[in-house]
Amino acid sequence: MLKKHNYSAAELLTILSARQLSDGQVVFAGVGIPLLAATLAQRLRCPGLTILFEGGVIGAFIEPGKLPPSTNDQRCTKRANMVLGSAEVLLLLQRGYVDVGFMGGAQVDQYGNLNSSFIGDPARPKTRLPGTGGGNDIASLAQMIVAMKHEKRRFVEHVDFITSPGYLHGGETRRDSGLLAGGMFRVVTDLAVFGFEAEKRRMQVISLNPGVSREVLQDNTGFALDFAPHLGVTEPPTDQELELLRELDPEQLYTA
Amino acid sequence: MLKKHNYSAAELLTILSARQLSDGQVVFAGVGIPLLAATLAQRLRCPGLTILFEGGVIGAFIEPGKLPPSTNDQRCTKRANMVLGSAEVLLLLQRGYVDVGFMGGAQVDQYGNLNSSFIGDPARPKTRLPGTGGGNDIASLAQMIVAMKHEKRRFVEHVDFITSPGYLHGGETRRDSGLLAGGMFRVVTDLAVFGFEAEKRRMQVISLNPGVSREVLQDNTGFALDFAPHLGVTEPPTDQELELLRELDPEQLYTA
Amino acid sequence: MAMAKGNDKSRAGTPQSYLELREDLLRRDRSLRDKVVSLEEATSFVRDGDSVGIGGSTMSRTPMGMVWALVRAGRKHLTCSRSIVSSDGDLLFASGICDHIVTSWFSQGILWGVSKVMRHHVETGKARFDEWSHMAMGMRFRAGAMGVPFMPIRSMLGSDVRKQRPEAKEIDCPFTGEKLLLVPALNPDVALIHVQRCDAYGNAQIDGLQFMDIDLAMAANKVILTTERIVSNDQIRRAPDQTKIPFFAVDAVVELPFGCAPHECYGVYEPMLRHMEYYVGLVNADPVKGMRDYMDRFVYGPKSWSEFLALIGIEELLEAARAGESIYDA
Amino acid sequence: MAMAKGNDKSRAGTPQSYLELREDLLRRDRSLRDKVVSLEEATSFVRDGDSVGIGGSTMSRTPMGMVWALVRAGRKHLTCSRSIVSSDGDLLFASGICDHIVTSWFSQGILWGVSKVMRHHVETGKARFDEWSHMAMGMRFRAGAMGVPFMPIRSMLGSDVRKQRPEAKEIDCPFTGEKLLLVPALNPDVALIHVQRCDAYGNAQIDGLQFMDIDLAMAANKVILTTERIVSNDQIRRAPDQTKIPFFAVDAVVELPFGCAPHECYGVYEPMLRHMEYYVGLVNADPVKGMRDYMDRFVYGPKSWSEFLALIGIEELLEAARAGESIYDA
Repeated sequence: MLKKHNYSAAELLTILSARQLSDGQVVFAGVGIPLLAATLAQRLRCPGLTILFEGGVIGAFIEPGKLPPSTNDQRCTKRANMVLGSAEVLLLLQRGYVDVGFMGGAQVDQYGNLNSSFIGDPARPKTRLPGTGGGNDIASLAQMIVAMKHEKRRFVEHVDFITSPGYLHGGETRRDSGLLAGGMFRVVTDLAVFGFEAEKRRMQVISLNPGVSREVLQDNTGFALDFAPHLGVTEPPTDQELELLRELDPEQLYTA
Repeated sequence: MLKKHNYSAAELLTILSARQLSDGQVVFAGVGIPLLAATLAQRLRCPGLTILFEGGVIGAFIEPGKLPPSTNDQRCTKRANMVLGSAEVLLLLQRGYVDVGFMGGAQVDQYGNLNSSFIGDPARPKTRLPGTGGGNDIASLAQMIVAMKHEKRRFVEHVDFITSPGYLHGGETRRDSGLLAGGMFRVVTDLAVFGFEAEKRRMQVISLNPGVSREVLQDNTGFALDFAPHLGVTEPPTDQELELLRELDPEQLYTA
Repeated sequence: MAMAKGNDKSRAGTPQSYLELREDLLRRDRSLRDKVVSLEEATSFVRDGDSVGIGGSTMSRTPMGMVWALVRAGRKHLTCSRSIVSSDGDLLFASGICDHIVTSWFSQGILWGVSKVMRHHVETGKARFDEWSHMAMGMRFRAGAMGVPFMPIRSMLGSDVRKQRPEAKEIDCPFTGEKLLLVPALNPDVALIHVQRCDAYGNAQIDGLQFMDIDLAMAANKVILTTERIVSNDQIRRAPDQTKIPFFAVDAVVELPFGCAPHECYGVYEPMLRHMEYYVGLVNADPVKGMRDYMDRFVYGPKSWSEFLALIGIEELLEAARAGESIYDA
Repeated sequence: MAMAKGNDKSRAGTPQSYLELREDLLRRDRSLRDKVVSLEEATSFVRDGDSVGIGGSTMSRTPMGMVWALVRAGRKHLTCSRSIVSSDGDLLFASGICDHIVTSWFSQGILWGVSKVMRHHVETGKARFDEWSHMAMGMRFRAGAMGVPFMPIRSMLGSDVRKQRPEAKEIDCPFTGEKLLLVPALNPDVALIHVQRCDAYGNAQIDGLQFMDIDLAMAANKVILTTERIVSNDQIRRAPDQTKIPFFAVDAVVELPFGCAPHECYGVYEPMLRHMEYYVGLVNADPVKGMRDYMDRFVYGPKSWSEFLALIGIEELLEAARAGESIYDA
């Protein structure tokens, strides 16, 4: 439904997520769209943005066209400020040095819980997915931004399996489980940008993307949507944002 | 009482302790006589002896005449196999990689407990000593050799303060306290070499040094001595041992 | 039988008792001695049923040559643990030498979606994949390296990942009253680690990303090193603060150039992506026949590791090496 | 008032609550920015009553220049923690800026017996010296660095060192039933660390012996770096695996050549032993008058750190530097 635009859904997703970051932040990023978005923000508005990788990297500088195939490849360390052990970089989350955890998601629910482990019953799974990696640690210990493609099967009332915790069952349930810090801040999709309501901790739409109606959004979502009192409309990607993004991922490895 | 010999008490002490080590061992050594003795053993009979320092050094090679002033000085790392953090090197003791802990002692008691913290009542100490350093960790986690000058005031029935645990109050008391590994193996002095009886875990003389009688030894000891059934007599230092030792410590920094 | 107890426990995810751990270590010859063996000889250090820790992460510094040799040696019922598992896990499962993998993430790589080989074995119940968070894996190796039975962490709480791991225990902190998760020490019977260089004694120097290899080496009850180059002990002693694993934690040393192929070795070569693409295409199209074809041609076929490298192709090796060294061109 | 709570707690040896710890960190400006200040300006980062962690060990990489500046600035009631304390502790006590030292060993150095200055202050009850084992100190900083309230250890048990430390708690391991000692996290309000080089942001590279400085830096709620040289961020980025402390843990950077004098800085200079001998002779002869004379002449007398260095004497500086660099002549 975005064909009428001069950008792909993935490009929109990347650009909108990049706008969620601010200069000086320390961002723990996954590869793919999170890394692209963080690098875009770094080059556009946030020269002082620091990117951390799970493989053990602080202050990565990604070279256009040389995106790493994973967060554990040597490309992630090129001209970094520091290389350290994987446990050490993950412990930075626990100590509290990380401002934003930035991940993609396969399946999310109304409370921002993410599933990357099982489709169907974990005991007899329809699909065994790769699992958490550092996702559970990031979501447990830092404030989170999640960027994902908006599909009904990906936006469900309850995830089949809570791999990376959002607000669990809403309200105080996250804190009561022992997760005292962090939590879902934003979910960015190609259709809208979501926040979480302060009381129930349930997902709510804070702005619709260009050309997306409430109805279209609801039709593509597996649970009844709440809309923020002052619903905004997302600014479309600027030419500058699009040009820079296309420089970073010329082969459209992640932005096709 | 050793004036009749061609070596000093400290030289005898160093040479006798060196004889307690065997090739291939991993030895956690303090500076002073332990380091000298370990280096002597290394050059004499144990080319494969590995010396660890508290400062964070594995496989130190001491250059004759360049003894380090402490285990935390850069001299300790010259041509070492590995340099690591102080916590990491101490954790090697806890994991079990160290064969022998080798220290000096200020005050020892019948159960091999060492005091380097307080003379007199700890609440109102006559003398506040420097404390444990890594001594408590080494004595808690590894099999121990202690080298010390033999004086009545240093060999007491009960130490004023247990800084580095021997067998605590004897019998199973060490194990019952939670110290499941390690323990005192030998105490080497300028008068005799001591082991620990298997049941009571009390210190016992296993061999007398040249020219030392049971009486002289008892007169210089603050508790009633047990003697091993087959009491040996220590072989006097050989010329080779003395020559090499004097090369290592030409200014007699530790062997005066 | 302490080793047997040992691997039963590390397979079950319960920590060994301290005395058992110390006895296992006492039995090892930790003296300064030449430990160089051939790749084939090194396989004898791994026994059927062992719990095996694997170094590196995803496609980086994976001891692929050692895994390849263990498959050829036909080990059985291994339980393998690793921070993040890539195509090494496909090989372990499909070859039948391993029926249990403990890790935080398991697929060939992010570029290629979900491993059909992993799915085939896990979804049919042929093999077991225990999932822990990435940090939890690190803390399990770290507890093992430190000689303590557990480490406290603040992640996994509240998630279903934790619900599937009764091996971990929740406590209320005796100091703060806060909920904490205690993850059990993991002391593998044997660790497989690939490094850029080490000496004949096993003093190993690792450049760049270390992943969890140092904790893994110190935790394991045995360590097999494969290395791009064996260097003199003098070279090691000229840069002691580059040494990351001390010789007394190492039991065998194998010189194996391109020992991570087709994966990467930091600063030496990047992953051989053409071979990986070919591999993934083959096995994700048909996880059974595809893997059999791949193994027949690339694992059982070659007479030696060099022959395997030749099958990848000298051009791809050179390209990977050029890219690998470029990391220092900064 | 969380900081106040914080330093009350780290003085008392009880861990901060996790929320308090996270809030303290949230309040810090961790952004990539120039943090270079003068030695005098840096003293404003330490407040009266703070709990101060000191880097290095014994006579090695001691931030003597920073301690010297804090004495001149007349701070009050500091609680200082360090792996092993040397003449820095004499200065802290005798100057009256610190009345509480937490460490495993405290004297000028093994060569010189027992510090009469330490004895004078501790035996008369003027000041407090809390003794922990060396590993326990390391594990307290490590717990603080990891954001957990404690670390389990197997030493100190059964000893009188442990009996004097009710701050530590014994537990029966929930996995093995073994007795363990839990040592509380130590998160100093501020850490003073000297390094060989760092950039203006605080990315710090440490050569050779690291002691407990990395854990200390990550544990502290504020870090002041003194450094032999400030280098460009480009130089740091050319060798990222030499970086040991990341910029976002650092709050102030001071370029201070010979910043450890009269102690040693690995690879740059060895201790200035003639000055140390002179110092020890003076203060151990009369811990009160001797210290006063020393401080009048060497701490309060000089207008600047360079003037202090001049008092040590250029010849001794050059000798120490020659010896320091010789470590690389292997």
